Amino acid sequence: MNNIQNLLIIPILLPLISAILILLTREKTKYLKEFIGISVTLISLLSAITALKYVNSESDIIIKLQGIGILSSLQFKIDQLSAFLLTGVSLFSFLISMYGISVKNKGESKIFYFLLLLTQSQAAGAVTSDNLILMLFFWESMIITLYLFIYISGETNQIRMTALKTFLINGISDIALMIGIIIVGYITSTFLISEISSNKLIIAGWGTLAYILLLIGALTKAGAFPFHTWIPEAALNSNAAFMAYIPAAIDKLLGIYFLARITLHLYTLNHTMQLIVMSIGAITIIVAVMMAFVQSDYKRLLSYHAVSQTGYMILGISTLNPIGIAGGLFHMINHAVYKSCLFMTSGAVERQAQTNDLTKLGGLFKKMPITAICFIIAAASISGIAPFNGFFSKELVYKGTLLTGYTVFFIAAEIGSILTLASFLKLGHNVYFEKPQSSIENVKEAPLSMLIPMVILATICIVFGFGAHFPIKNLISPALMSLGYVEGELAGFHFDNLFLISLVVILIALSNHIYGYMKTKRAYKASDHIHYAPILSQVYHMAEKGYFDLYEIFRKIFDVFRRILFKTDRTFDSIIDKIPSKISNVISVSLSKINTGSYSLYMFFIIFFAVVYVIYLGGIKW
Amino acid sequence: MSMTINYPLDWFFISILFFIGAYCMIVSRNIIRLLIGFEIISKSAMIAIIASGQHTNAINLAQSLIIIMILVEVVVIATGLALIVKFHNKYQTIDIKKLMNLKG
Amino acid sequence: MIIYVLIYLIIIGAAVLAVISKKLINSAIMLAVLSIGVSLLFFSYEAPWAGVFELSVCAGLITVIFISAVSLVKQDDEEFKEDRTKYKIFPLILMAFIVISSIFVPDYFMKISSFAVYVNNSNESIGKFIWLYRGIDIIGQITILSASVFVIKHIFFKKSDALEEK
Amino acid sequence: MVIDFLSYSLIPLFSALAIPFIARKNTRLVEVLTNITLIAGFINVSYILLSYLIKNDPNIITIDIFSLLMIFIIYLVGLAITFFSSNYGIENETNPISYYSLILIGVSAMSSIVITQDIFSLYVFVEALSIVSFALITSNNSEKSIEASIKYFFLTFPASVLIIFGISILLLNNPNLDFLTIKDTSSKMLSIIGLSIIIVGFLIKSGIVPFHFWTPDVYQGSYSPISAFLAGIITKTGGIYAIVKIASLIINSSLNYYLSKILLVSGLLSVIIGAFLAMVQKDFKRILAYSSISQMGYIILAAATFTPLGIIAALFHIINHATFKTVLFLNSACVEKQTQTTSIDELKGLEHKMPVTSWTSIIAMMATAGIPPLSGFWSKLLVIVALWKSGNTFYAVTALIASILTLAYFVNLQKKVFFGKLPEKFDTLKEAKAQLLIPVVVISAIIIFSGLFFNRIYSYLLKII
Amino acid sequence: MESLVLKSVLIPVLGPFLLPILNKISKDLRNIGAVLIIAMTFILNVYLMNSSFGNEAKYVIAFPLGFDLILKLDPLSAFMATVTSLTSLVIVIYSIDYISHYPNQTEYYIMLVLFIGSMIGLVYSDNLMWMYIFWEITGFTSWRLVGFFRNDKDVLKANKTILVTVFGAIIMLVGILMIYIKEGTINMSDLRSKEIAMLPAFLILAGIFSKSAILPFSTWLPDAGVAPSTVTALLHAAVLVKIGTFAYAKIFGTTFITPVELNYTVLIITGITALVSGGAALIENDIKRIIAYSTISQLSFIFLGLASGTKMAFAGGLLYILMHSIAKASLFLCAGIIEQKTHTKDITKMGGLIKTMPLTALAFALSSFSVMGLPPFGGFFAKFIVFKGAIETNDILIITMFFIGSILTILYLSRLFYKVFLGNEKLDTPTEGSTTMVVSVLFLGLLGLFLGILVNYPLGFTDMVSQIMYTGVK
Repeated sequence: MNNIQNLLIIPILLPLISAILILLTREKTKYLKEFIGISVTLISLLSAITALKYVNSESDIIIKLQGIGILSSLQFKIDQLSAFLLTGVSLFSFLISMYGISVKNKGESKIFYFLLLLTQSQAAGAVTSDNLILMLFFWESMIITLYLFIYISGETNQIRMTALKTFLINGISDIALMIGIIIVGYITSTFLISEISSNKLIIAGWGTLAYILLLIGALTKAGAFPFHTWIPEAALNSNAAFMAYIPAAIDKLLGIYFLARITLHLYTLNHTMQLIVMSIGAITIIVAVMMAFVQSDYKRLLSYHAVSQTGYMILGISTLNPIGIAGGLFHMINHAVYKSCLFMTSGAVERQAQTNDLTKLGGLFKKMPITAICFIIAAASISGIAPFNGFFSKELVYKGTLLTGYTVFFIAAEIGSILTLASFLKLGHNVYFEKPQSSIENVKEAPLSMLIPMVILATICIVFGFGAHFPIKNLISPALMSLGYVEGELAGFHFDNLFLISLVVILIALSNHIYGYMKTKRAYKASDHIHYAPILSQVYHMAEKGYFDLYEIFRKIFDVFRRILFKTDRTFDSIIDKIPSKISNVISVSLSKINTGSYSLYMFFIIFFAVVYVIYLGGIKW
Repeated sequence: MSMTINYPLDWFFISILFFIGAYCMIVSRNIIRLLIGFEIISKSAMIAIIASGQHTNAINLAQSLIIIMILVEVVVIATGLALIVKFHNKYQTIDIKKLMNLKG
Repeated sequence: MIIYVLIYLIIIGAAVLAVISKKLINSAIMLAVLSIGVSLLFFSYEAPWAGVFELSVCAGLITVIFISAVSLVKQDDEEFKEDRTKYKIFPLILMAFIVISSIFVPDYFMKISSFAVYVNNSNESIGKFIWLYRGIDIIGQITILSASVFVIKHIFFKKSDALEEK
Repeated sequence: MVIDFLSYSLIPLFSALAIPFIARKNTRLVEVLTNITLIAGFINVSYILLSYLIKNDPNIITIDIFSLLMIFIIYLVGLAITFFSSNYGIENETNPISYYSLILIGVSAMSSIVITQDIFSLYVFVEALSIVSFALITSNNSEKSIEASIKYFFLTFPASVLIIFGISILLLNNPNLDFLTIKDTSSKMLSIIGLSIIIVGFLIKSGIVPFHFWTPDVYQGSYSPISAFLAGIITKTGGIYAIVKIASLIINSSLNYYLSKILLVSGLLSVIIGAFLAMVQKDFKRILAYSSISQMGYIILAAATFTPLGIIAALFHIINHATFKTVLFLNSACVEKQTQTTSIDELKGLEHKMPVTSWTSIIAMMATAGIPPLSGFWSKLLVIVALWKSGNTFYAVTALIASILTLAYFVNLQKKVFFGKLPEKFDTLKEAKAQLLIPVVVISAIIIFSGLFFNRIYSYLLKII
Repeated sequence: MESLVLKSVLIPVLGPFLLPILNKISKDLRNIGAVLIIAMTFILNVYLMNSSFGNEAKYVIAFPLGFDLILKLDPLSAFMATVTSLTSLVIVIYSIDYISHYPNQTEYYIMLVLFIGSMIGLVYSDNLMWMYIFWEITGFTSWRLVGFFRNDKDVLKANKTILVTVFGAIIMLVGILMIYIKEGTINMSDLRSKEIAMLPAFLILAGIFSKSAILPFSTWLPDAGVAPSTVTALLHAAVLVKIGTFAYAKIFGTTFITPVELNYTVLIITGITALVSGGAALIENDIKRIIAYSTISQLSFIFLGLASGTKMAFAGGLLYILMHSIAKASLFLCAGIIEQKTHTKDITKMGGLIKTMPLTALAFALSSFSVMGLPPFGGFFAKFIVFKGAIETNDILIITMFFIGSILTILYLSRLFYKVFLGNEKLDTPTEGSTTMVVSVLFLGLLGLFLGILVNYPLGFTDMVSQIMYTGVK
């Protein structure tokens, strides 16, 4: 048992220590940092896998920590779900630390690896901690690393503003999360997830408030609508490694993990709340994909997809039936895989061609074939084309949605996948098959350190696609069990209406793309017929201006709010400062008017008052 | 007999005398006339002492007080006149209204 | 009984004249008359020592001081003109006051006098009395006399005027 | 009783009389003589006090500690004034011989006031004191000083008349005017009437609202060291002390209700009005004058409770206030000597040029405003507690809150005079001579220590009743 | 033990009067003397804190009328004294370089040490009257310290400071006297777990609010920003404003059984204060005013902890006092470095300082993270526990107010950091501050971090304090 506990400690503690070590090294040392990073993450990956095996075969792992007062019940606990997440987190850390070697604009690589390892340990801690306070501790401390990740990737004001925006959105949502957790602790009088789940909360009174606050925290982390707006901006300004790592992988994993925890493990949702969450998912899908469809920047387009895919997971989880949940979780891991793969390709392209602007790119298939192939595989699987992994997870989500009986959400999801496919057709067509631009004549294939992770991820896409039953059996269903859901008939590939529908989807998307391409003769303009459609054009315009951005709206509100508060403050100031001095001044001046210096007046007053006093005192009652 | 009637009567006249002096000290602008009012008032005070002494037939006590008071009064009047003369030397007037520099 | 009233009338009249007379010199003389009246009152109250002191010091000394002071400031007194209406209307005001006080003052002091306690320690001679009972006042007299000497000396100190001229 | 302390009033008197003959021309000798006289007396009285203080056994106190404390403060302030004047260069402005003799006579008269046990003698000595001060005020023959002197002369005169009237009422039921006799008859109505009228007279003499009109003019107009003497001790002894003494006589009387009310009202009025008036003044000494009006108010409030604690508080506040005001007025004199002005609009930023003056005045001001642990805090606290315990809660709370006004005008004064930027015309300014600072520093030290060792002092303040 | 308590008060109270004599010998000796005095105080207090549980050391000097000077050792006082002297020590060390080129240095050191001394006396004094006395001494010294620069407007602010605080103190004295007349004693050990009437409670509360700058007495605190930064650090962050919170903890937390209405009023008022000051901090452009406003809003959180009425929240409030003292002191000291190097306090004139003074920026960032309450900094746990208390009041209004309050905290601090250290350079490359100064701010910043990681020790102490001493509400 003991060694197992150490096994668990490794993914949390080892990266932390080595991160500090890296901070102590000097920037000059060649490849030392990279080596430390890769090896440490590899070790933690292995230990995570071992832990996963142990958990699936044996029992959960629990580690208690010393603590006082409110902190007396701190403990880590790995059940199947946590183990699954832990593996995913460590896997991506490992891949990114390899990929990161040759990313250009990642700032000082010392800092980069420091942050990467820090994030690894924080994420590992967050997914494995059983005490909500402990989880909050890791969770909220990720804000700082997130901020720094964006901050180091450049000097420009733009980047700093983005970093600030990210920081504020996450920070505020984390305060909400904190209060939610406190309320949960208040009404259940414990902070242990395992104890709370033994008798679940219901949506009523304080519970509702708590659930909403927790939901805000989870959705912000997962980058769902309407808390997603920092991701596209980060995509524009920061480096690909970061995008592939945090928004694509880690945040999704954590966010959806926590969403699953609260929705399935801590609460028994009532109908209304379920509908709310589902509609959030659907809206996320549609809105984000609409935005993604019209983008003309590689990473930005991907980032919008990163948002829209979140919708599927939320939708899946909130169906509350095993199939949907399994779909959600499966989609979570799949999405992490192909989305980071896509971001990696974008990073490779950026590194080689010095740009991510679609208008400048073209015909890279011949120049960077491996990248292109990886891209195609990942794109296919994100668009849900059988038999890649995306198809299966999406299919599960669809099934789950249909089981709840709300077809509207199903339709929304399908529209989402149409547009997804369409936008990826546009993207791939433009970047890899258009006739090449003059500016990027002599582009080479990306370096090995970048290709390896891409290839690995692409392979995972295929493996999880053809052998979908393997991950479902080994990862998803144990997780489901740990959440207390018996597995239904999940895995496998079979002809049914859903498959036909997906074919239809593909056809629609293709025809749309061809129509658009014919119209404009340039691939990146293939979306213009929708972009500049009568009403939509205004909507898009406003969206670009940030009218629908919650952050901007809040900024406006707070701008008014703070002015009001400042006025209040000034008012109080005058109450304690100006008004008393004015009053006393008036009194004093009016009093000093009497002292004219005239003898006769003084004499009169003195004798008069003397007589008055004497008469008063003389008139003692007998 | 007169023993009972005198005392109130005395005070009646004392009050009149006091009023005259006080009026003089308030209204007059001539600084020497102020001193005259002063004198009148102190006379009324002396009469008060004597009257009480005579009323309780502690007349000797009253007398001794009067004697000392007269001495005090002389000194005070002398001081006052000295001040007045000094004031007159300085300001070349005897108008009390000139003394309005200190105010506020 | 009558005699008291007569004396009082003299006193009051002298006081009024001292206040309202146009010339300061007359006021000084009226003040002397006032003092004489007061001394008469003392005599009639069987207070001879007080009467003698009053007569000699107040009627004599103070009047002399007054007249000398008046003569010192004479020319300014001529050219100093204040409106005399307040003196002209004074008798009326006095009448009003007399009426009012005749209502209140006597019976108030009638009450007061009914509380008086009669003592009889009037058998010693006055000098002995002063020495026995008012011993501390002797020091007071010394203090005040020596004070007066230095006061006059201090007030009429000329060096400072010389300083101011230059 | 009287004989115990008679020397304190006779020795200064005799040396005052001796001065003109011993030192005819040599003014230095006059100063030496005066200072020696007062130092001797001061050392004597402080030796007696310290012997009690060190033994710290209140029971061994046999003599009248009330008078003794008053004598102590009188000699302290008198000594401070003479020492200050002897280095202030008065011989350019006035006649030193008569000046010092008058100060000595003043000290003698004040000592007699506090040791006498007879209310008429009290009156006589008060008159002596006032004519001394009439003369001293005009020491430098400036218009202001003469105006001050004449106003003082005429405006406080009605007080004497009222005192005599009161005495004449007292004569009706007292065989003599001894304090003990009066104390015995203090439950009689006539005594109360008489004493009330006397107290009104002394209210006028001590410049309590609504009889305060002469006070600022006199303090502002008079010769600077003398304004310290006046504000420090003369008006206290000539006015407030008598009130407190009389109040201590009628503690047990059942008829003092009206008197208590009138005193409370006057006291509270002077606390508030004095403070408000001090805020808008433009002259250093005038601000101090109004401040002393407002402090008088506290003493009157304490006396008005007619409880032993109130009397103790009143006496303690008299003593403390004498120390504060002496320090402040002497500082103003130093400032005036160095800058030839006391108008706070012209003064600015003196603190670096005159650090000692600045700091001593800060101490005195804070003590006046009742900032602990300085002595003023304790006396004020005693006043408030006495008021509260005697059931006058409203007066207690109002007086307590009004002390923020004191702080307000004092910090403003400090800001105007000592802080801020120094104007060019004062660039050559220097701190006053060390001899001028000694009294101020000593008295400031007394303020601090009597605050810190309040428990010792209180243990035999108890014995005054 | 008694003698130790007495020493730990007497050393800093009487020590400063040696400084002018040392100054006659040499300036450095004076500075060393000041540092030594505070260091001795700190060591003594640490020792006392360790031995504070169990033994009730008491030192009594008899004063008349029941106003005895009683110095009593209890865990709460020892904790407060230690926190005070710790931050003060750092601040005094920092002063040596910071103040070295201004006039009135000797006065500065005297007042600084005397201020700390009176604070220590305040925390140990068991008699309310002596609490008031030390309270007033701190007011006086803060008057001189705020008026350190003698321009008219600075002195005006100083006067405002002393007037507002002393006014509140006088109101408090009225309350104390009411207790004194009613109960006959004002020794807190005798008054323990008695019930207090409404009126005196609210009067004392007014004094507390005026001292720790809660509405409606709040605005003297930002105005006092005219003082040198060490002073503002000492006054606003470490000591002065904590007097109010300490007095609340001592009087209403551990002495009387507080009426629940009082606590509720405190929560409402402090909630409004948190909002108002946060909003003002978002408007202001003067760096020190911003930090001062943030102090006000953080004080509201401390009061939230102390007034929530549960033992845990009380412990959280005490923890918050510790964390906030450290973080805010470091913020003010950083502001001091910045002000000294850029010769301006207007943040619109600054920008891009992170290049030229990275260490200061680091310290500033660490401290502001701690103030925002992000893990793993100490502020996180304090804020968490305090909020737990808030939620246990079961009042949605209070929760909302403090929720928005903490959002505002994040907003204004990140705005400040962005404008000062990021943004684009406007100034001609100011240099990093002197070693002593930078080291002290870094020390404070890292201390905040370590206290967060090793939170068990401070939390354990405060938790035990509240378990033992908290008297609860009626």
